Amino acid sequence: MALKSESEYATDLDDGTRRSLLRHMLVARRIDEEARRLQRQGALDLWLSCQGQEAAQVGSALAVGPASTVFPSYREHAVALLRGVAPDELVAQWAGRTFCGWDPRRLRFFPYTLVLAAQTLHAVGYSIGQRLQGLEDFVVVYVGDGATSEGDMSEAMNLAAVESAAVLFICQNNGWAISKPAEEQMRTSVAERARGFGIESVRIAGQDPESVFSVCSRATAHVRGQRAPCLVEIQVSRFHGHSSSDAQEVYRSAEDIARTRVADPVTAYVARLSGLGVVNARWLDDVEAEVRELRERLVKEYA
Amino acid sequence: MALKSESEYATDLDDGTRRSLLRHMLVARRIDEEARRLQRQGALDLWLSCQGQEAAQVGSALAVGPASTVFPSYREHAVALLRGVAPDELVAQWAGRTFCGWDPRRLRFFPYTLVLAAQTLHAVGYSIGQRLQGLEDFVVVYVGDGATSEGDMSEAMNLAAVESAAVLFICQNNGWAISKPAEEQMRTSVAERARGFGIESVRIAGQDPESVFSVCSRATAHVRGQRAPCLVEIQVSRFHGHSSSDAQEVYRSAEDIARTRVADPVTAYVARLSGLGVVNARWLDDVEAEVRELRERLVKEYA
Amino acid sequence: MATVRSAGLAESINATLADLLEQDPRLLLLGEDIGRLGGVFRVTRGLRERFGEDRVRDSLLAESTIIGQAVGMAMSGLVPVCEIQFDAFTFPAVNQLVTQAARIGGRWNGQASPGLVVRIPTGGGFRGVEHHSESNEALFARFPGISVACPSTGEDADQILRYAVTLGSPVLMYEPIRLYWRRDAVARDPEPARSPTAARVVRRGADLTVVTYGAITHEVLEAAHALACDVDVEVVDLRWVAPIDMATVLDSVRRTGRLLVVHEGSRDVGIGAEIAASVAEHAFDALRGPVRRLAPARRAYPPADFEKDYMVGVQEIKDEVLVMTK
Amino acid sequence: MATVRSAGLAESINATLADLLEQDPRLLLLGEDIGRLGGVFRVTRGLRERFGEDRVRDSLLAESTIIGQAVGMAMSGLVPVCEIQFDAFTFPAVNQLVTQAARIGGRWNGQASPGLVVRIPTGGGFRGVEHHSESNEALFARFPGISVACPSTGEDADQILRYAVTLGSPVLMYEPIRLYWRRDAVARDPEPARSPTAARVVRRGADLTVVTYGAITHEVLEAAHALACDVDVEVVDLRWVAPIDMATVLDSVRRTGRLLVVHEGSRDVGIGAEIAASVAEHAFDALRGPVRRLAPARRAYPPADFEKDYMVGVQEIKDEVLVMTK
Ligand SMILES: Cc1ncc(C[n+]2csc(CCOP(=O)(O)OP(=O)(O)O)c2C)c(N)n1
Ligand SMILES: Cc1ncc(C[n+]2csc(CCOP(=O)(O)OP(=O)(O)O)c2C)c(N)n1
Ligand SMILES: [Mg+2]
Ligand SMILES: [Mg+2]
Repeated sequence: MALKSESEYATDLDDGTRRSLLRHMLVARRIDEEARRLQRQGALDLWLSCQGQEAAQVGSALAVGPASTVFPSYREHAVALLRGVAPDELVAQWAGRTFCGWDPRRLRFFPYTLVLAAQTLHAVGYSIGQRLQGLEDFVVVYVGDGATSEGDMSEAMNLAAVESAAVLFICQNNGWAISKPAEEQMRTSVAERARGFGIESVRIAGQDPESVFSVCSRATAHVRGQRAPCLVEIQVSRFHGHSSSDAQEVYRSAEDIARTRVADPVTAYVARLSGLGVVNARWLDDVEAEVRELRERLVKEYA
Repeated sequence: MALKSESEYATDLDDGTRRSLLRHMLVARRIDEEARRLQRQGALDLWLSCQGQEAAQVGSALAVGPASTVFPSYREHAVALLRGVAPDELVAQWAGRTFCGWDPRRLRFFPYTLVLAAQTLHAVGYSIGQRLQGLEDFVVVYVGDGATSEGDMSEAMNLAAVESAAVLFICQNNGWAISKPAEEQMRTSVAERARGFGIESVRIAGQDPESVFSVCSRATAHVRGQRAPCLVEIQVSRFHGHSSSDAQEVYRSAEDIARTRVADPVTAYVARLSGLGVVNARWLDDVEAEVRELRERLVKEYA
Repeated sequence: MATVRSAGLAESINATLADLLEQDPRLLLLGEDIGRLGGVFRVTRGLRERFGEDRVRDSLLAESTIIGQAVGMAMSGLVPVCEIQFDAFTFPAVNQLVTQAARIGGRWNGQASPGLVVRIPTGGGFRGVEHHSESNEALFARFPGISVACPSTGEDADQILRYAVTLGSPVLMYEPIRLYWRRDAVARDPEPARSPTAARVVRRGADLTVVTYGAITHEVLEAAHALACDVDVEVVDLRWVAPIDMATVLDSVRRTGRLLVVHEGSRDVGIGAEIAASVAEHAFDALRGPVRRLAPARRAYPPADFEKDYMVGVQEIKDEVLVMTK
Repeated sequence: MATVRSAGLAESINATLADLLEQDPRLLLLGEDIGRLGGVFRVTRGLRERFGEDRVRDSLLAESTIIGQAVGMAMSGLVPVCEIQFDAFTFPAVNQLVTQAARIGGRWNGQASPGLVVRIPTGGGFRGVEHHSESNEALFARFPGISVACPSTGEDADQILRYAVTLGSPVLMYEPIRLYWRRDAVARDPEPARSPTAARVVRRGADLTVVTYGAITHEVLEAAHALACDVDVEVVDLRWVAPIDMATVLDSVRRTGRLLVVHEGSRDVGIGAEIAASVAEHAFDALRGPVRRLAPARRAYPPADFEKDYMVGVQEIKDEVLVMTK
């Protein structure tokens, strides 16, 4: 199978899947909001918000399925929560309590890696290691646009291609590496670069969780079917600064920031599913109530 | 200009250029033979032969012109000699006398780099540095097929692409990195990989110095004209083991080695130019006499 | 305890860089986020606006690229002053630093003398997340061809930078993150260092020599002042850990007869080991007791909640001095 | 001087690797040219034929890939035994080794214990070209989470390897190139080391302790034998430089009262500094004179014609011992 462009994917998801996508996006958004608040109050030392990237994260994480092993970067909070990381486990490392607040083995969601791109080689090595032992070798690794400049990312793509490793690379291209725009980080795209190494790839917009889900489902099928790597580059928006220490107003125009906020994947998907009657106010209230409880527990633990 | 495939290049070189190509190839071959002999006699500690790669080296080195600055790897002896490195200067480092036997600045032929691919980043940085100072910024960097797996090579390609640096990458793909075949080092080709980074590239056979010359001339014109990087991957044969310490019979079939020797670019070009009447026995004798003197001086200095 | 107000380290380095850029057209800055943002610590703030994007260059996100490219630029005659975003992110550049930058001079038979400076924010004590609080200066101090500076004040950083850009071989300057904005400091002996590369006796004393460098020099001075009635501590601020000004250290130990080395980087095979070993060799007869080192044990810098236990504080320094002199 | 014949280091390691591959299906080998060729030093010769290309893997030509991939394999439950082709080519892998391999255990809160061994041919004395004769073990000895072994005999390498594959955290083993084929050695005291990680007193003596490790242990023993009539030298072969068995060292120095550290890696901020500093702290009262280190100065390993001046030889060791004991 060759990956097709986004528009060629029919998004014929069932309503259960759609609600699941939205639910995970809402949970991620609310927990992220709470974490930002906790950080401002001094309860967390640092927070790297995933706001604006929820559709990409939830769509991809749901598509790859629970049997996959995920090697995250450090901003995949929506993936973490979907995978079963509890909110208080998620923030523990940003509160300075531990280097990893959850059980990586049980959740098959490995610790965040703060040295950029180092995890890409681990992911490929892990997949090869699993295959050699006759175990499940499907691995998903997340990486940012900026991190792809590190030599390790290229080495990992070459290794995955040569070994035909069952690795799905997901690059969330949020347009920025702190203050460096992605256009100045590369001449082409991460997707084109992957093809240069012999890895099938596709580049898609990351506003709509359904198309992300569809593309990542097919990419998953490709990796599993061909036992060959694949890369999906998802264009997303970063709502806030790189981290809570970063004032993006210094290097990013007010219009650009405003534009980002307008294209909010969470509110857009709420509106869409509401419009389609897939969710209603009652359902949304239930989710918000569920989230409220999670937030309260988080606040009790940290504030 | 888009680089075309080899066959599309008319090889309408003048006879002076042709003789120059052959002369440099013959000198390189004979000096390399002498160095191998000196190594076997214990006068050199190590020798990495360039035999089989003379057409690629001479064709490219002549094409890029004397104003370019060359960052070699460690096997570009034919380039070195063409650039004006004297045979005794060339072997000095392999005899344990120095880390670099020639004057890199005067010859604009920089020292060999034994840590693979490290020089690729230097080359790009040098070109950017020259450009920033309004100086000649055309740079040629040589790299082997195996070395392209190192992260530095990918980083250098990305940097050159993003900065639109005037760097011509020349990858001599001799099919082997010591005992590892190039097909197992990569899934695609170095040329394809370069394109993934946004670098124009072409892959050519390296038997015929004229086509190498033509392609590299156009690549040079491209780099200079577009002020953008370019990569030429040249397929060559490695006649001997990786180095004088390496017995390639251990990992390479006898037929393969024999096949390599048959396709000798030096003897083929001698035959061709003789057949065309561009050179004659007298001319060849003169070259051999000249080379004999160089060899004698070399032997006197080292044996 | 007399404290003095001074410019923060960040402000001081910013002013020096501006001045150097002004004076020498060959100088340029190169690093992640140093341009538009002015650096994650804002040390280079305002410089891109003032000197343009060609000279204050937002690099690609790749440390090997930063150093490897700088090596090439240095060969072309420029003097790149690089920034690595945090100490731990120097590791992807170790190969370019150790096997390339440090060796160009020798490989070129002295014909090339790359002017190349790398500024590295270092050290802990600000509740940083994993990899953001390390002190790895000792790694590079081992390697020939690289000089390593560890200023503890803005004035020292200024002097070091001005010297480094003229040296013709790579210099790493480790800048303590927790000094970037600190404005008050324990007063120091006014006598300046003998040379840009010399250590400096920042407090004269008779009973015991503490050799230290970098941010923790401040804690050492605080401890020395606090103990002043009981023990007269001499404090040597090395300023450079490679090469080390052993003459100043030996001279001090010969006067006091006791040596304590204090540093923030971990103890084993560290700068303190080198100092202690050299003193135990060259000033053995002057020693009135064991030489001692006070530095974190050989374990990873912990999560923020535990950094207090990891780091050496004023109290530990005082305790150690008292043990050694009682 | 009694010399004994033994298997060369290469042969011994080859046999141990074969045995380990035989016994533990989780074990695999990974490195450049280790399969088809059997390694540039032929240490893994025949193993690919015997155990197949899945378990004796010719890696890509990228050291960060070797270690990074091995980290992932270790997470999957395998025990990769990697080879780096020459010591200096470890540098591109420093980031994966120090910030990743060494820290997995801590980062996973002890839930992962990567079994990961890296074999590194090291040292000079064979007229190698640039970058082929280095001794960089001290670099890694600083870092927590990594153990560093430096065997001087085939038996030690065997014991170290068997221990290393069970440790559950990364072990680097530095294999002296010039011992790969050496078959004769000065006889050693028969008493074995107390444990796989302990140092070993390879020659009992009363007058002076020489602490050493790796290939140069042979020169030290030769010097000790040559001096036997004048000075009774005790020789401690560390075997591991991280962690260091200081108990054995201190015990020896307390008996002899004198310490000389000899190593092939360069002196500054090296293993000798750590040993000397620890002894000057913990056995100060036992010392009858200055502790001394004998190791190359802080300069690049030179071209082959000059390596004799760079390396420490038997004569220098003898001279040093005599100076210290006269
Ligand atoms: C090796 C390394 N260099 C630098 C950093 C500092 N740093 C942390 S995140 C970041 C930007 C990463 O950008 P990108 O990969 O696009 O991910 P994003 O933060 O946008 O999700 C930088 C420079 C680091 N963590 N590791
Ligand atoms: C970083 C590094 N790793 C390993 C080596 C050892 N080594 C030297 S040459 C070589 C093979 C290089 O192959 P290739 O790049 O194809 O060049 P060729 O020798 O074929 O010209 C290897 C593995 C090295 N010199 N540097
Ligand atoms: Mg980004
Ligand atoms: Mg090759």
